Amino acid sequence: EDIKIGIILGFTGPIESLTPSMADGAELAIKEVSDSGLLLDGSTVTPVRADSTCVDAGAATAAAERLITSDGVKGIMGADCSGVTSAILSNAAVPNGVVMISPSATSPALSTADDNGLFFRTAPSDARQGVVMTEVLMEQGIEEVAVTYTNNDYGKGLADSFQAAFEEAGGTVTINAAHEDGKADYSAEVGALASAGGDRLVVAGYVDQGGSGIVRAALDTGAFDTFHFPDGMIGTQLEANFGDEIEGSTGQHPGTDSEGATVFAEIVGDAFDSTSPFTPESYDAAALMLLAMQAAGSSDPSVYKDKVMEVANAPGEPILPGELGKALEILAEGGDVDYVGATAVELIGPGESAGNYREIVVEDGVISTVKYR
Amino acid sequence: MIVVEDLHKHFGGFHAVDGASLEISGGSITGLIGPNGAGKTTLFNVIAGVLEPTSGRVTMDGEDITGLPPHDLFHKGLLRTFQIAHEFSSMTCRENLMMVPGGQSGETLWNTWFGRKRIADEERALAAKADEVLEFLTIEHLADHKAGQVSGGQKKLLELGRTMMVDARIVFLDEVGAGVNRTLLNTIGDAIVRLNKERGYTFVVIEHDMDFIGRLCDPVICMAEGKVLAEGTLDEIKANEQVIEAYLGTGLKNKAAAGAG
Amino acid sequence: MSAPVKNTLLFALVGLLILLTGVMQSWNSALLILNMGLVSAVMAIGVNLQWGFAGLFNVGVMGFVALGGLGAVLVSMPPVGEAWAAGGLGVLAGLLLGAGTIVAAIIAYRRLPRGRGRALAMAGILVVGFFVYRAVLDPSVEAVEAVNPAATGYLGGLGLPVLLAWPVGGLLAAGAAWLIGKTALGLRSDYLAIATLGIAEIIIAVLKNEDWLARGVKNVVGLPRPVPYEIDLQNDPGFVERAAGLGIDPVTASTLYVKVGYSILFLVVLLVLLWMAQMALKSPWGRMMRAIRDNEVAAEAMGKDVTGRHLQIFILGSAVCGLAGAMMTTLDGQLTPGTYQPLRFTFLVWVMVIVGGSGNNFGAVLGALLIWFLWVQVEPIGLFLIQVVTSGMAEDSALRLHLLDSAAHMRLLTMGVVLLVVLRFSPRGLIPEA
Amino acid sequence: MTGGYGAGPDILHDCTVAVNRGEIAVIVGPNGAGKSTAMKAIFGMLDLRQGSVRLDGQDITDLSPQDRVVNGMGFVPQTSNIFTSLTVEENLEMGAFIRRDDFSGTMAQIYDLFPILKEKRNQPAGELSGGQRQQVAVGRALMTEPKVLMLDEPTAGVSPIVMDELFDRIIEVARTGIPILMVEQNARQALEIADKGYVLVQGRNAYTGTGKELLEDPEVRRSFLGG
Amino acid sequence: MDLLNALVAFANFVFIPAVAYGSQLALGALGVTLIYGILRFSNFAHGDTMAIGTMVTVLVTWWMQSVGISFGPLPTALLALPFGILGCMALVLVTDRMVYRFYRAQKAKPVILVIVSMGVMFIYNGLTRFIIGPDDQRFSDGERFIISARTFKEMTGLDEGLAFKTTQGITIVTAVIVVALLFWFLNRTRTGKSMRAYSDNEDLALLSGINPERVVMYTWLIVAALATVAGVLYGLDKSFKPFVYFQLLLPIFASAIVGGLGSPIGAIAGGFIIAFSEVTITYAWKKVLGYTLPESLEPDGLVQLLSTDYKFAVSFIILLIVLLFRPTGLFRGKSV
Ligand SMILES: Nc1ncnc2c1ncn2[C@@H]1O[C@H](COP(=O)(O)OP(=O)(O)OP(=O)(O)O)[C@@H](O)[C@H]1O
Ligand SMILES: Nc1ncnc2c1ncn2[C@@H]1O[C@H](COP(=O)(O)OP(=O)(O)OP(=O)(O)O)[C@@H](O)[C@H]1O
Ligand SMILES: CC(C)C[C@H](N)C(=O)O
Ligand SMILES: [Mg+2]
Ligand SMILES: [Mg+2]
Repeated sequence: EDIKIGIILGFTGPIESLTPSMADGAELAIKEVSDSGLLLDGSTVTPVRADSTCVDAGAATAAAERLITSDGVKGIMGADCSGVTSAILSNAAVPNGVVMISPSATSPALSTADDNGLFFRTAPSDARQGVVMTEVLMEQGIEEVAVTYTNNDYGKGLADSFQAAFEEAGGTVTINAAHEDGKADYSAEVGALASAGGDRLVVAGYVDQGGSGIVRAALDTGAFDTFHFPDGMIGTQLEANFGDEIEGSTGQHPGTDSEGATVFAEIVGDAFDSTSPFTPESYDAAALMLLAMQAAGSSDPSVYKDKVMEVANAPGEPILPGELGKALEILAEGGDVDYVGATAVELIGPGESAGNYREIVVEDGVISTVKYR
Repeated sequence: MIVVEDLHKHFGGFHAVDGASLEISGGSITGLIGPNGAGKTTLFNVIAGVLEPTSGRVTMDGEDITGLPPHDLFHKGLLRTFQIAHEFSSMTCRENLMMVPGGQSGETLWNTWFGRKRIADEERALAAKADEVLEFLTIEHLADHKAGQVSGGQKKLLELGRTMMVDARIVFLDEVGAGVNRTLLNTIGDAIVRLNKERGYTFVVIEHDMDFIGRLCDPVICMAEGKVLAEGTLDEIKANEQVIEAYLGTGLKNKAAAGAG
Repeated sequence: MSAPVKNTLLFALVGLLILLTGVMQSWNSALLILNMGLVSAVMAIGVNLQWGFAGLFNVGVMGFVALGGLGAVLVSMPPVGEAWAAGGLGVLAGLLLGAGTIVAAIIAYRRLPRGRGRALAMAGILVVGFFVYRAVLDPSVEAVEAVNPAATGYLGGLGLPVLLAWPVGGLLAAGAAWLIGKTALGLRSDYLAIATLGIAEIIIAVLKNEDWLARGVKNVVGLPRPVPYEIDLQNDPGFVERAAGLGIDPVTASTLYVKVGYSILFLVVLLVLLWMAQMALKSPWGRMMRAIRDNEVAAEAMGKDVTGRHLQIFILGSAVCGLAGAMMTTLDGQLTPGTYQPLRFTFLVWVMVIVGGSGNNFGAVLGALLIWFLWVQVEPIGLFLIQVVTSGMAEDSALRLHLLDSAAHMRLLTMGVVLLVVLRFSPRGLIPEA
Repeated sequence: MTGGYGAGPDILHDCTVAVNRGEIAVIVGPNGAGKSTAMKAIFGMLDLRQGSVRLDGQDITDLSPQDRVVNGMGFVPQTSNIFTSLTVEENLEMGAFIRRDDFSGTMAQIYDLFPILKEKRNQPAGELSGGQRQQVAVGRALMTEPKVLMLDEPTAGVSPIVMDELFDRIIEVARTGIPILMVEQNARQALEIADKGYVLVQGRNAYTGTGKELLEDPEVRRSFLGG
Repeated sequence: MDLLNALVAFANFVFIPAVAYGSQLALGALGVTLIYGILRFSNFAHGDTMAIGTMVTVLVTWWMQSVGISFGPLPTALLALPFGILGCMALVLVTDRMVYRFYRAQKAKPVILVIVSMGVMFIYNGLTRFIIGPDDQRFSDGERFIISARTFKEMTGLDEGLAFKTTQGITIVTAVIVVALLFWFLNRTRTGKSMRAYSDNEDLALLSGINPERVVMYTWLIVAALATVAGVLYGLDKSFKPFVYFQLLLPIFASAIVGGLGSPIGAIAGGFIIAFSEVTITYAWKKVLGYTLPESLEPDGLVQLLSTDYKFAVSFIILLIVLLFRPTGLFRGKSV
């Protein structure tokens, strides 16, 4: 059997520069499984890409529909942005009974979506990140911050959950202001942020979108010189853009001290950017889907959907990136695996990542790990 | 019928109409002449509501009509033509005429869906009337031509034709004659007289052709520099020194020479 | 070839394209394209009313479509009782106060004699009104938004059948259009365009940032449907049996059933609108509109109330766009303000109207179906083209890899090429105005 | 010449007009006869289907309008014949666009001829009255110092005094040796000064003769000159 | 002292950024307004024309950097700029010949050209991404600051810093020069006047011996130069990212229109109006007031007229208000 897996990401549109490495990540896992020849008695797996545009629900649904009904994909790795993800979920995946594992849709609202057991995500809900972020900042003794977020469900959800957690912990948020991505100029936002003041500027945005624009303007005007970055901002692009200008800035993003991430980076090598946001998550999403098929002994989504949680969580043999072949073998023999992958996947509740985070600091212009939590 | 009192219209610092006062009596055919730039067209535009006056008042049968929008004035029976033809270029000549009458039931959206029978009847009558007018203007063969693609003079005719589609009370004609063949112009002159006699239209006519003015108009008003310069019968006006100097001139200097050459 | 024959052929061609999609890809894809195509056709009719009939350059389509979507939420979502208890009345009172302030200011403007007194009075009313309004509104909004923000945090809707939302969406858009028309219709051509564009951006900004209204950027998902859910059909033995009778598996049957349901609903709306627009266009009303479009000054002199008519058609066209917006939100099952981008919801609709042939309703519909088809299908077409181009190259040539990597961008490129080709061969649109 | 607009029907049928050095030729005829069309055809603004246009014996049928300008033809169209957003002076300068020499002398002459233009030299031409625009248009054509001057109803809408001046000036120009071809509805006056007259009816030459002959022809008088 | 601090804070966060951004918009708007004025359509491809010109400049800059050519304290990109302009010129001329000329000959309505330009926009868009990719590209080098906030503080001893970037300085200077040149060209030279004549009345221009194809060509050449300069300056100041250049289209159009389409002065005024309204209206005055008011009166809140969420909306409201009082823009633009 040749099993097709859909990869729906915004290859054009506002996050078009994040998506290529995400797709590469997913395809790496697919290739690994396919090449092993161990999946379901030697089935091969072919990825099929489609464009979610990140913002256009109509086009995204059409693309997903085409993947499912025309290409006959057995599962969807995607989508990326929360908005189109829920559109595809309710308009294409659920009606057609196809499993969807998103690597990056982090909106808290997706936890309660009506998914008929078909939707999972290898990214944690942003409700959790807000709490973690508070801990990180409080430990450094920072009690007053300004917050700016990208004006979408991700940014807003994250900023709100952070503000709630931070104020709960006794901190002050001097201003919580949105910024729109892809705009030409951020002087107004930075002016307001500078006026409000704070020990640090929390930028809940995207590194190659408005987030960097804000940081650039804040640095240039001298408004802030240290920042705190959640997941969307952390990537090599950040180092490339600012280097030691943001010395001492901190942040966190989903990740663990499991060797997973390192192993993943090794496997990837120079092929693409393995630390780009949501790239490891993409690898994991694709891997999980295929492992679940193996565990269920079927590529029928209505059958293997029940196995996703099982392969993701303990008990069982821990599986790192590059060990998918091993996992397939174990599963084929009726054994149990605990997929750890590149992001230490642990699915909780309605099938979303529990949320382990890597705390980072910028030192000598390089992002380095402080610790994991 | 129409009384204009101390009307001013300024463009920036320029006083195009500068305190004009005049009276047009019902049933007359009044000629309005004056040098280029005297403010005749501007005066029309102010009376017809296209331009806001800077100051002054216009009344029609005692009712203040200053600053009313043109479409209201139309329904009060005040019509005008344009010096530079304003045809509806993408519509046929017939349609150009048929659109004129107000109060067509087919102009209400509701009727276009639920009153189609009545519309059809009205349209037939309108089309017949339009064809009559076109025939009168000797352009019946252009009925189905796009108005944007007829000759300059024909556009002027259409312009006049529109005023013939409804029962007007007063019609302002801004140089209908410019660019119209003289033979046809005579016919138009006859028509104006007939409309004036038979239907009681009042006319105000701007024209530079003294023969035409002479055939139709009494009285004649001459404007210059935004003011009324003289008023009276054409002969009186023609004899007025100021008018001769500013407007009429004394004929060709080179005529004799040209004739010889 | 006579015009009717050519037009029929063009429609047949688009039909064929959709059928081909059905045969070569899947019927589900084909129907999905058809459905959004029909919704786009309704939008295109709205724009055509304004531009093709009256020459109004409205580039705020996006705003009206979004308002229609808001209508769908406000009508069909269940009310959030807790939020109403927390601050519903406060919000309503705040809004009423806000509206009251403006009305009071307008009354003051009309009643009071011209002069400094009037200006002061108006300023006073506005300033005091603004603060009272904020004082009443803000705490209530905060209370509403605090109610379970991850799932609700807004007032919800009326919980009425979603089909009712379609006319309501239209009304909402019409109301906004009335307000806009009253102020901005004096503008001409591109000036009106940028004004409407700006207003659309303002509408979207409100939708994005006023969470109490429709959850802002957090989106409202799971709107009720006018057609059954696929899952329910799949679990309905009767349905499964009938599907089996037709030889289709139940999942496919259910998805097709639902889509056909939408298609029928949309088609009915489209045909009714098309009939109404055609009748209006071919009547003295349409003639008057064309006259106004050709030459406003002359039309005004011929007794046509140009301003009034502009307002009328602006409201009508916007209402049609609002209706389409409500239909689209119903089809999507969610309202996501972030997805409202001018490129997609304004300019693409304009492309539809112009490619189809402005001033011609059938042209607008044809353009909508064709352009939407392309918008969806240029992606695979572009990919295919790239594959053809690269097939001759060496496996590991850098150029080939680069091209394959960039394949996604073929989507826009292909769209551009197709657009230019179509317009080159019929510069006045596929079905030009007579 | 035979020709028409776009793919439309023929509007000109074997129509011939000619004007010699120092002469004034006037075309008259009913509205829609094809007078303006004939002018445009001579100027190369529509494709001829038959016939030819010659300047100084040289066939220029295939030249583009702007090449004809370079070859010394000047034309004032009947409608939209000024640059409305340019000032009066700039309008005149544009008339002299192809001239490389100093044209201030010509400009002064034109201001002499139409004093009102001097007064309004820095005003956008679009703000002028109908008759004033006509003066700008004629002035613009004169600025070219053309070898042939073609005027389509130059006196439409100008006051009698200006019309007289205009005709005077046209005669003067003709005397300097420049042939002038004009369309006129003020036919009587025009024919009085014309050396040659053409009556065009439905795109065909109906009558041709000297100005005087036409003026005296009773048929012409009745049908085209208003009795 | 406090007053000085307030002034510096204002200059640093509002005035300087707005002037630089305004100059960038103004240069973009000039291109749009020229096309509108002379070729009579709204060119939707302008943002992407800027992107293409900039892209060529970026590529040449990289090459120069790799072979070690530099421009002292100034960005190398300025040396590469002429190449970018040439590349952009070549592209728009080819586009004009292959696309727009056909519609000109047809005397197509402006709106058709608008839609056609959208097609061109899609193509340019794809082209840029094909060649350089969708990502952020950095190509600025040289001295970043004329004066940085920190240096300023050290120099003056004030609490507030004042940053003035090299790119901002270059932007402003270039804008002034370009605008002056353009004015001189349009109003004083024969070619410039013939362009205005053509824009006014095509047929009559023909009758005056003006070669329309030449006018069109000059227009495109100037527009290409303007677009590249605007794009490069913007890219130096912020960064080069194709998607953002597309997004720039909106404020650029707003600038051109608020100033009056077809009016170069209007485009400049419009650019500054849009930039200033974006930056000032949503400015939080807390800091400035904190310095100027006595302690007892110091504000608790942000003293912000409106939150920055509405900054775009606000600039559009200002635009609307301007248009309500001046229906064809501040400088009486055209309308087709
Ligand atoms: N919009 C405007 N702005 C500035 N000046 C104007 C405007 N319209 C007209 N004028 C000026 O007002 C004066 C009167 O113009 P008007 O058109 O009323 O003249 P007229 O008497 O109709 O002349 P004609 O017989 O040539 O048509 C002219 O000098 C003209 O330049
Ligand atoms: N642009 C056009 N397209 C198609 N037909 C046209 C066009 N312009 C004029 N015509 C037609 O050509 C014929 C001759 O027009 P032309 O303008 O040459 O007349 P004319 O003799 O100049 O009349 P007038 O004295 O009224 O200006 C008319 O019947 C007219 O309908
Ligand atoms: C890919 C990410 C930028 C998506 C983001 N986390 C979201 O939920 O929208
Ligand atoms: Mg006049
Ligand atoms: Mg003519």
